[in-house]
Amino acid sequence: MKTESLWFIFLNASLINNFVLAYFLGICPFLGVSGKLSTAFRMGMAVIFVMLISSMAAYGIHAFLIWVDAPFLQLISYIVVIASTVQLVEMFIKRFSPSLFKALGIFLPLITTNCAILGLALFQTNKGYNFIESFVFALGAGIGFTLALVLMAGLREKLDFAEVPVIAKGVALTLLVGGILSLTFMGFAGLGG
Amino acid sequence: MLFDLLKKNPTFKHGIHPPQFKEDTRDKPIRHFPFAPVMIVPLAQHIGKPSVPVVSEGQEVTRGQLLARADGFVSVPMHAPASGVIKKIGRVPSISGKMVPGIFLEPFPGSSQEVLEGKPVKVESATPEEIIAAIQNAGIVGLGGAAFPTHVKLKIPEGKHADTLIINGAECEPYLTTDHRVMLEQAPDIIMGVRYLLKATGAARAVIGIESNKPDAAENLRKHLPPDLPLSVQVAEVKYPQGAEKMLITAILGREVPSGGLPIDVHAVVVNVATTAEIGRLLPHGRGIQERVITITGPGIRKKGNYWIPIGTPLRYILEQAGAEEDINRVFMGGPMMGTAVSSLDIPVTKGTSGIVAFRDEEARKKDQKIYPCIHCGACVDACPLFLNPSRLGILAKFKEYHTMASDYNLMDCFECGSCTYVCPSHIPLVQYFRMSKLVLRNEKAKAPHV
Amino acid sequence: MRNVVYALLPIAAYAVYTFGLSALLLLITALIACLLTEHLLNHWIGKESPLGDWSITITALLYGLTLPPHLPLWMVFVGGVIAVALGKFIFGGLGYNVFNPALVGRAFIQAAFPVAITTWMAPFLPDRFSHIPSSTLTLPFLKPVYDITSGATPLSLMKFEHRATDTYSLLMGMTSGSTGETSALLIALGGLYLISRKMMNWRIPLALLGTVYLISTVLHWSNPDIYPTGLFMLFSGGLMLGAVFMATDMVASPITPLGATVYGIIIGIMIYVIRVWGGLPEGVMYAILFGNAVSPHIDNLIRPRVYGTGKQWSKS
Amino acid sequence: MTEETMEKAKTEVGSFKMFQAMVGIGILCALAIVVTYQTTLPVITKNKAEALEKAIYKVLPGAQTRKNFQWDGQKFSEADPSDHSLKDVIYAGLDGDGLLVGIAIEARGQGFQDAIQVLYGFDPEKEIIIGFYVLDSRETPGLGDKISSDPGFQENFKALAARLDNSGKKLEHAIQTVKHGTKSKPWEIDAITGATISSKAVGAILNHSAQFWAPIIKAHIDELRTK
Amino acid sequence: MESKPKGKLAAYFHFPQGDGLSTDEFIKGLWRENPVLVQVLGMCPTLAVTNSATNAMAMGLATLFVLVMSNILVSSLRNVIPKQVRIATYILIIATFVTVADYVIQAISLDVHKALGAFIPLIVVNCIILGRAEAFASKNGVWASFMDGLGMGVGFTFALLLLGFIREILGSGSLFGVSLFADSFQDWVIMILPSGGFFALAAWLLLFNGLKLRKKETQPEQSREEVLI
Ligand SMILES: Cc1cc2nc3c(=O)[nH]c(=O)nc-3n(C[C@H](O)[C@H](O)[C@H](O)COP(=O)(O)O)c2cc1C
Ligand SMILES: Cc1cc2nc3c(=O)[nH]c(=O)nc-3n(C[C@H](O)[C@H](O)[C@H](O)COP(=O)(O)O)c2cc1C
Ligand SMILES: Cc1cc2nc3c(=O)[nH]c(=O)nc-3n(C[C@H](O)[C@H](O)[C@H](O)COP(=O)(O)O)c2cc1C
Ligand SMILES: Cc1cc2nc3c(=O)[nH]c(=O)nc-3n(C[C@H](O)[C@H](O)[C@H](O)CO)c2cc1C
Ligand code: SF4
Ligand code: SF4
Ligand code: SF4
Ligand code: SF4
Ligand code: FES
Repeated sequence: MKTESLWFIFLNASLINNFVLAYFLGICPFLGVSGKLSTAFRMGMAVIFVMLISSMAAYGIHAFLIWVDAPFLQLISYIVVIASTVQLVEMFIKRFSPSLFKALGIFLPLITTNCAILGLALFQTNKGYNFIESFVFALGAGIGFTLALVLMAGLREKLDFAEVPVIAKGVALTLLVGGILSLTFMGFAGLGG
Repeated sequence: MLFDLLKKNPTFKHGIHPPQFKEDTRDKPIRHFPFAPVMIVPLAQHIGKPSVPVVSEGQEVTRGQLLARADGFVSVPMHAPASGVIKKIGRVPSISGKMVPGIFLEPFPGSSQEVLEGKPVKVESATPEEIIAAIQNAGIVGLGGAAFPTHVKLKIPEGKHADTLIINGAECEPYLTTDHRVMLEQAPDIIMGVRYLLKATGAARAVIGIESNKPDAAENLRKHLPPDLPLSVQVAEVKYPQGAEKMLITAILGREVPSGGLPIDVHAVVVNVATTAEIGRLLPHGRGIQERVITITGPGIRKKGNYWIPIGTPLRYILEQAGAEEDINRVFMGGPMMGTAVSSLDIPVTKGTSGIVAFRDEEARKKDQKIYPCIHCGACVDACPLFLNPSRLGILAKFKEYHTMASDYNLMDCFECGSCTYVCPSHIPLVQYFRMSKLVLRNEKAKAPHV
Repeated sequence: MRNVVYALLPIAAYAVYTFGLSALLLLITALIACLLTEHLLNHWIGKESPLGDWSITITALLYGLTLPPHLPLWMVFVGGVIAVALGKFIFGGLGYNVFNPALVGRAFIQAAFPVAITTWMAPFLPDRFSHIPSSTLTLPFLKPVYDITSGATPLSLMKFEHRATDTYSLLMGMTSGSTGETSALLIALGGLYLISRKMMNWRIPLALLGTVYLISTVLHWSNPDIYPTGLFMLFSGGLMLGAVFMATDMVASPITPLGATVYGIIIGIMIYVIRVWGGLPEGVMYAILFGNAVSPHIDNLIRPRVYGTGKQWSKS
Repeated sequence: MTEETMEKAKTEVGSFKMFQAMVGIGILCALAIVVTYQTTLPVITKNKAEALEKAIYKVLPGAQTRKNFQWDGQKFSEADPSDHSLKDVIYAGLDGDGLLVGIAIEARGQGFQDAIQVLYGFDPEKEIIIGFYVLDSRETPGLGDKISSDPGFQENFKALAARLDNSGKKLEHAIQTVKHGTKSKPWEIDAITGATISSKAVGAILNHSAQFWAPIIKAHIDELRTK
Repeated sequence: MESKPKGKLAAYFHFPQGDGLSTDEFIKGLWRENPVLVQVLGMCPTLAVTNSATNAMAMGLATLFVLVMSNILVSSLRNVIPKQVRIATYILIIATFVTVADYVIQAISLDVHKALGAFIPLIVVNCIILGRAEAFASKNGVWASFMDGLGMGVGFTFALLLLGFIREILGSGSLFGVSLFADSFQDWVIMILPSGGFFALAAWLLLFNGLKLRKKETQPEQSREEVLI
């Protein structure tokens, strides 16, 4: 019995329930790496990439844990396997595409232990998505994350040249803009339903 | 002719339409101006190296006599604007507010003021090099405002060539009618000047570009066009800054001068009409430049008009003679768009001064309106003839991001036409910001150790 | 900017005529809330009071005009404070607001009090000038109680019952809806006035309305049973008010002509998507806020080619 | 030796020691997890079963016990009630006498904000839906979340028609949500004012699910009635 | 081991050494080095689960538990764990305690577990915990690490509760599920929506910024900006 189409899974993860703006996953990069557009964009690309990898890894682990009947190892194995997979991929990229590594590489180790990645793995398991669905879910989540980060970065670059009152400078301003963005994304509610 | 009426005059994109205010003086023939009791001759009235004095204090000089020689190629000599005695060689006040090297000259009262003749250069026989040297010796600089030594411009660099000589008679600046009068009264001089220039540059043809608000000037020049000269008159749309050489080139030739490049990169040389007339007048007699036509106008002037004014005449004297109102509080050297508001009346007119515009209280007050923050209305973007983003540049300037301005937003391309400032509803003095930003960057570059 | 106020006044007057005393009180409250907040906040940080530049009056009027007419006044007040404090002051005041302040205020109210802001009153009630609806005067922090005939907006009729309203009623403001959105005709006239005074970038409304009209006409033609007509889409809901007065807030929109056009198209598409495929009957507010968020990127990506640059003119 | 190299020598440990430490800690951790898991598992299983049963009894008034059945595409087979990982499971609710009261079915679909997960009771005898319970939703509090609390809305599911048509392959009338106050047919759901979207979502979820399950359950009712 | 440096300044800039029975390790996490309000760490759980005081409390306590336990274990094993694998080991230890907490909460209340959703397992990646393990527990004794974990955990819980309080009171008109006002109270739904989380946290930060600015009023402008988060 399936009622969620792939299209809807994608829309849901990217817009309606945007990982950052509705689920509050990956807030740290959202606050920390959204200062400059170029960085934000590369970070977003790296996140999409890592999300796809971890989604596939998590799918495999979950199947394996069901098979050996050890659900209690879920969390530990997710974090360990995701971290090491990303590490491997990082080494691989470093070896075969130094330019790609330069663009994404520095972000990879940082992202690995961020809640958006682990959250993605946990959500796809909780929602019982199959392999394809998981993949689409990860893609949507990554694109949604990038969208939020890039929109935020554009706004912050603009606000760098604004006479922001002293009291609101820094994280507070970023949070307020995040709140308004989150309000904006509420407009997507019910899409694809 | 009917066909001409249907055809739209060529022009460039963007730009503005400020009110012209030319009615007051455009019908006033050029008249001579009396000599001031003291003349002030700065040694650097042009872009480039200052000239070097060849006279000494107390020496008597004749009008047109060499006062200072050129110091190198990018420099021009200075000639005596009047017969008189050298009072002092020292520092003289300048428009920038700083004291600069210069000469004080006291004209002999009541002298006939005959102009000294030099070695004539005949257009038929002279080589391009000789013409260029003669232009330098005549002390000629761009009279269009920039005061760039004209001979430098005419020396076509190795590997480049000029195909069109554009004579700039646009005079898009409000209030000014100098070039207009020159085109009405000195057509033969202009034609003669074109002959010299064509020969010097090797250009195949010459075009006189005139804004359509001066039909009489175009008519007059067309009447004088000699059949043997590849010279034509092109009427262009009335739009500021049509007279900027880049815009004129675009209007007439449809070419764009590359960013950071010069007109010669698109095979054009642009010379102002008054400069051309001066060349045509001085070279056949081997004379040096000692006076120029200046429009004196504005609401603060009673005897508005166009005058031959000896170079070095102090501003205060000019205003006295022209009957300035008591309450003038803002005087522009040049037009109100490109010109500079003077901070002192003790400065002299120089070779680059094309107009003097004096405003009274009310007009000035309108200009000093409160500055609001940029509201992104886009008016400046729509006005900038170079397609820059003055709004962003202005914000960056406010936050002192000068390097970003230059690297990401082409600050250095801005030619300070002031169109953006003119249209800004928030009264942001954008062009001032840009001038200052460029200055900061230039100083920084000068200070940086050479690599 | 005073011109914008002039353009809004007829709309406000007609709103009061349509919805009566409650609309009048609502607009007054919105003005008081916004002006007071602006004044006090600027006073607090030692800035000169900016009421003289009229921008906050525009914000207040627009904010008021986007609310349902009998919204409790205390909610109107809260939203007004938020509009100014969160939508404008926190970014540095005039010229720096990255979002449209009026819409920030409305979006806040819509998320905070979703029931109240989706309850509509019928237009032209006979006792509208003698009776103040009980909901209008609800005490602060209390839920409104409604004692008047409620109405359904043309868009919710379309979304939930699939009934289209005729164009004449939409143009003349015979429908229920937000205080100032009902008469498409007056709004369009106000827009033309502003365009004629060069106070407005006409490309934005043109691109926006054109996009909505084009998409809806094509889809209506492909399946008239599901998709409403272009004219219905144009004149219903807050589209006109948003396209003419709110998407055009230049502070939060792109600066170049092409950028403005792209911005209008993006907002237009998003409005159509939310209205037709989304959960909510109306999406103008969200679409414009989204457009505001995208506009720095539009300005970054769409820049006019600087004179003398580009392949053709590069110095070689 | 410089201080730096000394420092290095001190921290440089053999891979064996690293391995040793990791394994040691790994064992410690495994121990902690397994112990916790074993001690909490019975409680958690009981809690979960209770929660589910509570929901089942809510949507199947009169039921006192339940049996899980798994559908494998061909037939129903009884499933382990404590195994929560199985798919396509439905719950048969039995009364005190062991007679079938109805079938509880889980269904899920897009609501206003996120997926809504519901459990509903289907009476195969009368071909009506007899109960409805929201297992999980993220609908707007105060608006969409009324689908789980609004008493008027619950009224809809006392006897919501889900009758099969003559072919027995699909419902005779699709279950449909109508605007508040306009319900006139037994297969219609009366929406909640202000939460029309969520109400419609519920209708769509039920319709979608019932279109699938009702024919199967009707056809295989005997397999569910056995024993 | 050295004894702890004395003086206020030293307390700011040094991680205290030794097993001194000081309460300073505890106090600092509450306020001066509050992980959320001062260090702006662990933002995701802070925003995600504070739409009611109960959730905030549960999340806070679960994090507190993991923090304290992992601090204890890390500090007692600090001489055994080789430097190269320390991060991996910490993650292992933390993940273990999170799993434990996850099951315990499930056993206590399924409703709370459902409300917190995936955020219990996500404690694993909460940087506060790894941060304390790395910055404090790996260098200090068991008792000090215990106090540090307790202080940070309580500070975290405190910050979560601050948010949980305003969000639940305004958003649902209740506190810990107990209705505070009459039925006619109008809930501010936004406060329990995601955007409300952003706004509520921003509001607290603005308040703290304001307090700090007031304190530094006498100082010159640029250093005033520096004190802001
Ligand atoms: C530093 C400098 C060097 C220049 N060199 C040349 C040159 O080599 N050839 C030339 O034709 N013009 C040259 N120009 C003149 C410019 O093309 C231009 O005529 C002058 O800047 C005044 O133009 P404007 O009044 O439109 O600004 C030079 C100008 C400057 C400032
Ligand atoms: C904004 C702007 C406006 C100008 N307007 C005129 C003008 O109206 N007439 C003119 O002769 N030169 C004008 N110039 C100067 C020309 O660009 C150019 O320097 C000049 O025509 C060259 O002739 P010259 O060197 O003989 O002065 C303008 C320059 C700028 C930057
Ligand atoms: C912030 C916000 C949240 C909303 N949440 C829901 C919701 O959870 N469920 C729902 O059906 N509609 C929700 N709505 C939609 C409106 O209430 C919508 O207008 C209503 O469903 C239309 O129903 P009506 O025609 O009965 O008023 C929400 C609207 C807003 C602005
Ligand atoms: C055509 C036009 C539309 C405007 N629309 C808005 C608007 O939607 N919201 C608003 O707060 N201000 C609006 N303003 C006013 C002004 O831009 C606004 O108050 C500033 O953005 C506040 O900083 C508008 C102004 C103009 C000229
Ligand atoms: S990924 Fe790392 S560097 Fe990037 S924001 Fe998160 S914690 Fe910071
Ligand atoms: S002054 Fe510079 S930026 Fe302004 S319009 Fe002229 S060229 Fe453009
Ligand atoms: S004209 Fe002035 S206010 Fe308008 S965009 Fe340009 S700088 Fe800003
Ligand atoms: S978990 Fe990581 S990303 Fe999140 S707050 Fe902590 S350090 Fe930052
Ligand atoms: S807590 Fe750091 S990304 Fe979520």
